[in-house]
Amino acid sequence: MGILRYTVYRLIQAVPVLFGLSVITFLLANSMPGDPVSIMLAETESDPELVAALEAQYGLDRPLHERYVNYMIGLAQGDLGYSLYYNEPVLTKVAERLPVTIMLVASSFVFAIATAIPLGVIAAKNRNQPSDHASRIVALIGVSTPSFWIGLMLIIIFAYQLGLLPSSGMVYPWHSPDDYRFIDSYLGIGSTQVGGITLPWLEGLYYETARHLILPTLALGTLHMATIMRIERSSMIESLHADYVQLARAYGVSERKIMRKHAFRVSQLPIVTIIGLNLTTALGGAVLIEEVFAINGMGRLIITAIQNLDYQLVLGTTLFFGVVFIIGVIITDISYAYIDPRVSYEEDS
Amino acid sequence: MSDATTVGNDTGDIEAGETLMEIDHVSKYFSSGSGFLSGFFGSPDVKAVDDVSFEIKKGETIAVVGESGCGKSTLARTVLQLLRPTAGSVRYKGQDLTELSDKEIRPLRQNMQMIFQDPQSSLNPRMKIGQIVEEPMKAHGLYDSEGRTERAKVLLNKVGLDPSHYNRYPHEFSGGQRQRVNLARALSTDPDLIMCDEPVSALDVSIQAQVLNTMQELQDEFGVTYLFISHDLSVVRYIADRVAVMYLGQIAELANKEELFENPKHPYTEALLDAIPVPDPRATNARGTLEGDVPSPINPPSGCRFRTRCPKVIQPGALGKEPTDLPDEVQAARLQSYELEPAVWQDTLAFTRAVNRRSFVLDEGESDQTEISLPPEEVRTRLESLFFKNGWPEGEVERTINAAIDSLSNGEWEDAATLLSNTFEENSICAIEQPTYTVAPERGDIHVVNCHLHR
Amino acid sequence: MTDEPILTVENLKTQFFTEQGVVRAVDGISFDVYPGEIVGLVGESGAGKSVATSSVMRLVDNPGEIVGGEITYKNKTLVGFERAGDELVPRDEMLTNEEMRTQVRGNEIAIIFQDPMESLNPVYTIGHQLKEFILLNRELDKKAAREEAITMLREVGIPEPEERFDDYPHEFSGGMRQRVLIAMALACQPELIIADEPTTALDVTVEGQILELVKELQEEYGTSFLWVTHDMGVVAEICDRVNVMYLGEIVEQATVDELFYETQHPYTNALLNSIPRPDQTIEELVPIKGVMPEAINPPSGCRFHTRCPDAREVCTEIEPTYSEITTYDGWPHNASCLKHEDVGYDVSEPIENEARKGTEGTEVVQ
Amino acid sequence: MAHADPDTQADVEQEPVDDEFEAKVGLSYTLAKVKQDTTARLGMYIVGAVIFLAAFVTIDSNISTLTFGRIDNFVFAENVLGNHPERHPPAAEAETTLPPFFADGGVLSHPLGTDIYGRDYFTRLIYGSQVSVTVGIVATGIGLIGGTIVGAVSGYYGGWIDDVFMRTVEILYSIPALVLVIVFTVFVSGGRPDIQYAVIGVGIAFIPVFARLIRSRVLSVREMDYIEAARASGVRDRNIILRHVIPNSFAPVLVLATLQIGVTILIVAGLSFLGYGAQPPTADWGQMLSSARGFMLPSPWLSIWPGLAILVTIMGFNLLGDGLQDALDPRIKD
Repeated sequence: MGILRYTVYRLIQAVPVLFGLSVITFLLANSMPGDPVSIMLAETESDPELVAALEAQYGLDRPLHERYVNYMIGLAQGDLGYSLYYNEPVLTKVAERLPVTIMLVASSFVFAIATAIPLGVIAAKNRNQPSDHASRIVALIGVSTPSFWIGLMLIIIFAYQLGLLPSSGMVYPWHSPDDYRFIDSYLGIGSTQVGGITLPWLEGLYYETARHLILPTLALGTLHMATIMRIERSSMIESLHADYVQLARAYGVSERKIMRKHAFRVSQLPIVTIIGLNLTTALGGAVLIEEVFAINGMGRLIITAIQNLDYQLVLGTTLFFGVVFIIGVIITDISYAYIDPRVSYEEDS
Repeated sequence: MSDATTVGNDTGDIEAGETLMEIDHVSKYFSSGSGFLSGFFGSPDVKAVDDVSFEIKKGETIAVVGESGCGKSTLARTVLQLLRPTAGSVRYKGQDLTELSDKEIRPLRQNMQMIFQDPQSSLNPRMKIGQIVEEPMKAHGLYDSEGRTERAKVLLNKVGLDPSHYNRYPHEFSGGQRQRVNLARALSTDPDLIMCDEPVSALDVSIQAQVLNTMQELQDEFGVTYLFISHDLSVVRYIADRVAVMYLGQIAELANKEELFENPKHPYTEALLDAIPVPDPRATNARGTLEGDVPSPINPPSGCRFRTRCPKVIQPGALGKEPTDLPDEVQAARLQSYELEPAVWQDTLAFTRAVNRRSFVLDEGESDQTEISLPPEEVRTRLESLFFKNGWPEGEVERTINAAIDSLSNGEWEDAATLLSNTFEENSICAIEQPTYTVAPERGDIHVVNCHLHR
Repeated sequence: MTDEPILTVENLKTQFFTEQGVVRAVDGISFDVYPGEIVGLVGESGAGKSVATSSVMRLVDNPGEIVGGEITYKNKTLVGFERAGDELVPRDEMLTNEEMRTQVRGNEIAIIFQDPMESLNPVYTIGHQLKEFILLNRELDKKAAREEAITMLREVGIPEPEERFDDYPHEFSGGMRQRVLIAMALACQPELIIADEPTTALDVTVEGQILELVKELQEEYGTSFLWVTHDMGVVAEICDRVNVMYLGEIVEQATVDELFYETQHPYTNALLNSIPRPDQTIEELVPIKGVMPEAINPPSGCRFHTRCPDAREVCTEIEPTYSEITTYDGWPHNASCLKHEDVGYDVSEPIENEARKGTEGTEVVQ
Repeated sequence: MAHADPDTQADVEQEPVDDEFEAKVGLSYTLAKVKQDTTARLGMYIVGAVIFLAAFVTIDSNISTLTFGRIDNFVFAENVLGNHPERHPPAAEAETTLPPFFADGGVLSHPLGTDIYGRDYFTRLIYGSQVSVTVGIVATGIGLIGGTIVGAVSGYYGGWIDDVFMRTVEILYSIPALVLVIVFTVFVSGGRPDIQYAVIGVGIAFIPVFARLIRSRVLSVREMDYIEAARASGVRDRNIILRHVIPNSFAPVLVLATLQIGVTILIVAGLSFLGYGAQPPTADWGQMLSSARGFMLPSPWLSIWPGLAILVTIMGFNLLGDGLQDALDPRIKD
C-alpha cells in the first residue's frame, strides 16, 4: 500500500470516530442544564410567546434525534451552529479565536521540542552524570508543576517584579497597530526604540506579539518539554545500546557521528507519536493558560460558552477540538509511517 | 506406584503401537490483515498448514521437523485444538475433536499436555513450582489437595528435581530445570500425549542432553506419547521414532527415523541433511546447498512447494507420454517434452534461476547490470562459459534461450527471467500437480515422499 | 608455521564490576590467529566468548573493563599494560581509542554479530549502511563505493543486488541480513574478521549456505577468521584450529582434527559426548551433569571440577596450568588439566561431585 | 534488551537468590527494592507525608462539606501550628493579611502568612492536601476499576467488542480531558459544579487510560507460553484470567495508577482554578490559587504556596511511580 492509499485508509478509519465524536459531544452539550433561550433572555421579563418563537427559530422544540440530524446537515454545509450568547454564528467565533490558540500551541511546541531534544540527547549521552541528573530533575519538575501555576509565577516574576514582559492580553500581528495604541500604549507599542537601538516602526506588530507570547509559551510548553525530554532520553539510551550502534563502532564510525546519525534518527520515532498525542493535552492546557494570561483564544471561548450554557457554541468548539486532534493523530501516523521504514502501511496499529 | 501416581483414562484404553490420533487433511489458514477495514483492502490468507495427514501411535515419539515458518508449531497447536483447523479433522481415539466445542474438549485435555520452547515464559513467574505442577490436576478435579501435593512432589523427583523445592518460584531455577518443571506439569494428569514444542532448543548443549535423557526415561516409565516439534535434525535423530519433514505448510516426507536419515527420498530432506554441520572434522560433507529463501506462505508455489528451490526439478514432459486419467493441463505438460540430456537440463535450470536472481554479471565493468548493452554474441559466449559447460541445448529450448539472450543484451533482465521461468519452470510437472506418493520403505513400516520423482 | 600470527592474545583478563561483585568474564586467556586461518572459539553460554571478542576490538561496555593482558595485532599493541607501583597502567604504545577507531576497527579487523535482525540500523537502507562503512574504511569515492557495495552484495548471493541496494533491513530475511553483514565485513577488506556466532540465529539450510559462502570467500580473499560458536558441528566444518572455553578460561586448544580425535581435556570430551549427531543414531547421550557455575565466584582449583567425571581431590585444590601437551604437524595442542601434570592426580581420590550424583540438575541456581 | 554482549549478560543477570523465597515477587520485595533507590525513597517519603497530613484532618469531614477547626483536636497540629482561632474566616479580620514569617511583618505563628480573610495559610494548605489526595486517589480508583473492567473485557474477547471499545476510547481521547470534565461536571451538577462531580468526571475521563494499558497487558500476557500451557492443560478461562493474566498484569497498572494520581491532582487543581472544582470556602489548592489571583501583586505568597504544595505532592507520586517501575521491571537496570 502506498502512502497515499494509507492516508485514505486512515481517513476512512476516522469516519466512525468522527461520527461517534459528534454524537457524544451533541449529547453532552444538549444535556447541559438550563434553558438556552431563557438564559438569552436572562435580563428581560420572560414572555412565553417570545420563548416559544425563539425555540422554534432555533429548532429547540423538536426531538433530540431530529435536532442532531439537522445539526449534522448544517455541519455538512459548513454551518457549525449559532451562538446565542454572542449572537453570531459559531464558525465566525471560531475563526476569530482560532489563530491565537494555534499561535500559542505552536510556539509552545516549538519551544518544547527545541529545548527537550538537545537536553534529552545530552542526558542520554552523559548517563548518570551531573548533566543527566540535572536534566532529569528539570523534567521531573516539569511534569509535576501545574502549567497555570507556572503562568502565575512567571507573571509575578517577569511582569510584576521585573516589569520586563506583559502580564496579560495578546497582540495579534495581523491586526492594525492602531487597535492597540490606546490600550497598551504603556507597553511601548509604536516606539521606534528597542533596547536603545532605533528601528523603523515594527510593522505587523511582530515584536509585541513575541513579547506577549513568551510567558504563555513557557507556561504551556514546560510540561511538553519535560515529557518529550524524558522520552528522548530513554529512547536515545535504548538506541545507543542497540546492536547496530555497536556495529557502527566496530567499523570505526566516530562517536560524534554515531550520536548524530545512527542513534539519533531511530530515537526520534517515539517522539513523533508523543507529539501527536500531546496535542489534546496542549489544547486542554491552552484553556487554562488563556485564562491566566487573559488571551481571547479558543480555550476562553469554550469556557465562556460553558459558563453561559451556550450549548451550540460548546458543541461547535468541542467538536472542533476533537476534529483537530483526530486530524493531528492521522498526520502523526502518516509522518511516522513516512520516517520509519519498518511501519508497513498495511498494518493497522 | 501409589494412588497418587496413576490416573485412570476415561476413554477406552489402547495398546502401545495402536493409533492414538489421526490427523486427516488438516489445514490452517490465517488472515494476514487485522482490524475492521482489512476486508476492504483485501488480505490474503497465510497458508500456515495446508492439507496435512498423519497418524500418531501410542507410545511413540513422532517428530515434526522443519525450518522456521514451515508451520510445524501451528500444526502441533492444531492437533491439540488450541487452534481450530480451517479444514480437515483430528481424531483422538476415533473421536473427531474438530466437531467438539471448546467446552467439550476441555475434559479431554487431561490426556493431551504440552511443553514449550522458552523456559523463561512457559512458567508463570508468580506461581510456585508446586502450584504450577498441581494446576492441571486441579483443573480436572483429580485427587484432593493432599493427593495433588503428594503427586507433585513425586513428579518433581521423577523429572530430576528436589521435591523440597516445591515452594520455590521459577526464577530460582536454571533453564534446564525449568524445562523439567514443565515436564512434571505435563505429566501430572498422566496424559497419553505430550506435545513438545522445541523443548531443548533454548538450552545449552550440555543441558540439552540432560533434558532429552530425562524425557526418554519418563517415556519408558509412563508410556507417554511425544509429538516432538523441532528444527534440529540431530536432536530428532536422537529422540524420535518416526519423523515428518515439513516444508511451507506441507509434509514433504514422513518415515521411520532410520529410513528417513539413511534413505532420504525427498530432495528437501536430502538438502536438510546435507546442510547440517556434522560434529566430525573427518566427515566428508558433500554439500549441495539450497538456493534462495523459503517463498511466502501467502502465495506458495503451485504444485510441489519445494520446486522453486529444488535442484531436481523434472524437465517438462519428462514423465512419459503414456495416456493416463490425469487432467488435461498435466497431460499437455507431459507431452511437450524437450528431451534434454539431464546435465543440460540442470544447466538450463541453473541458468533460469540465476537470471531470476541476477546473481551473475554479463559486463564486469558495469555495477548496474540493468544498464548494459552488449552484442548478443558476446552474451552467448559469456553464458556458455558460465552455465552451459555441458553443451548448448537444442531445438525449441535453444530458441527460448536465444530470445532470453536478446533481452539480456539490452539489460532487460526482468523480461528474460519471465520468459525462461514460464517456459522451463512453470511447465514442469512439479509446478502443475501436487505430489502425494508413498514408497515401500527399506526400514520401518511407512514412507511418504511427496515428490514427483517417486511417483 | 613460517608466518607470524596476525593476532596474538596473551593472558587477557576482562572483568565486570557489578553490584554483586566482580565478574571475571575472561580470566587470563591466550590464543593467536595466523594469516588465512579460521580459528574457533567454542563454549557454552556464559563461557566468556563474546567478552573475549569485544575485548579484542576494545568495545567492552560499562561496567566491563580490560584489566590485564596483551593483545597484539600486526605489531600494533591493542592492549598492553605495565606495572606502575602497585597498579597496572596502559603502556605508551597501546593504541588510543581514536587510533583503534581509525586504524583497526573496520579496515583491519571487522566483526559480524550474532543477531542479524538487530545489527542493521532500521532507518537506513542496506546500501546506505554498506556504503558508509566502505567510505570510512577504504579510499574510494562515493560512486566507486556504491559500485563496490553492489558487487559485494552480488558476491554474497543477494539476488537482484542493484534493486536490493535501496531496500531497508526489514525487507530482508534473516539469512539475507546475515549475508549483508558478511558483505560489510568483506567490503572493508580487513585481514581479520571476528564472527560472533554468525549462524546461530539462522535455519539449518541458511546456515549451510552461509558456511559454504564463507569457505568460498575465505579461499578467494585469504581473510583470517576468529569464529565464535557453541556448535561443534560448525567447528568441525569450518575451523582450522579450535580454542575451547569454559568459565572464562581456555581449557584446550588444538587443530580441529586433534581436538576431536585426540581430546585432552575432560570438558571437551564431555561436550563432544553430549551432542546428538545427525549422521548416526546414538543410543544414549552422556550429558554433562549440573550447570556451569557463575564467573562471579568460580570454583577453586580446576574450574571444571564440580562437573568433571574425572575429578579427584587434587582438582579442587590445584589450579591446572595451560600448557602444551603434544605437537601435531607443527601445531601445539594445549590443555589445562591436572591429568597431564605431575601433581599427584593419579594417587588422588575421586571426589563426589555432580557428575557422579544420581539426580541431575537438582541444585538451584545461586 | 539490546546489549552488546550476551555472554556477560548471562553472567551479570544471574542475581544471588535470598533465602526468602517469597521475596522476589511479592509486595515486600518491591518495597525493599523501592527503598534501595534514593529517588524512589524520597518519593515514598513525600507521598507518605502528604497522605499522613491528609489523613490526620479527615476525621469527620467529607469532601463537599469540609469542616474547619477540627484540627485543634490533634496533638500534632497543635504542636506545629499552635492554637489559632483566626483560622476561621471572620470577616472583620479581612484586612489582616500577613506575609510569611521571613518577610517583613510576618509572624512565626503564621509561618506561611494568612490569606485575605486572615486565615492561617499553612492550615489551609494542609486542608488542601486532604482534598487533593482524596481526589487523586478516588478519581484514580474510579479510572482503575472502570478501566480494568473495560480493558479486560475488550482485550479478552477481542472482535467487534474490542473494535467498538477502541473507537470509543479514541473519541474520548480526542476531547481534551479538561474540557470533557468541565462539560460533564456542569451537566451532572445541573450547573452547580463542585468537587465531587469533578472527581467522578476525572475518574471517568481516565477510564480509557487504564483500559488501554490493561488491554495491552492482557493481549501481551495472553501470548505468554504459560497461558497456552494452562489452556492446553484444560484450565478454565476464568481461572486463567484470575491466576495468570491478572497477577501478571498487575505491575504496570500499579505504576500507572501511582503516576495517574499525580495527573489527577493536576487536572483537579486546574478545574478548581477555573471554578469547576472545589468551591469556596473549601480549601483546595487549585481553588486557593484561583482566589489568590487577584492579589498577585500585593500578596504573591498566596499564589506561591499552593503551587509549591501541588508541585511537591505530584513530584512525590512521580518519583514513587518511577521507582516502582524500576523495581517491578527487571529489564530496566542501570
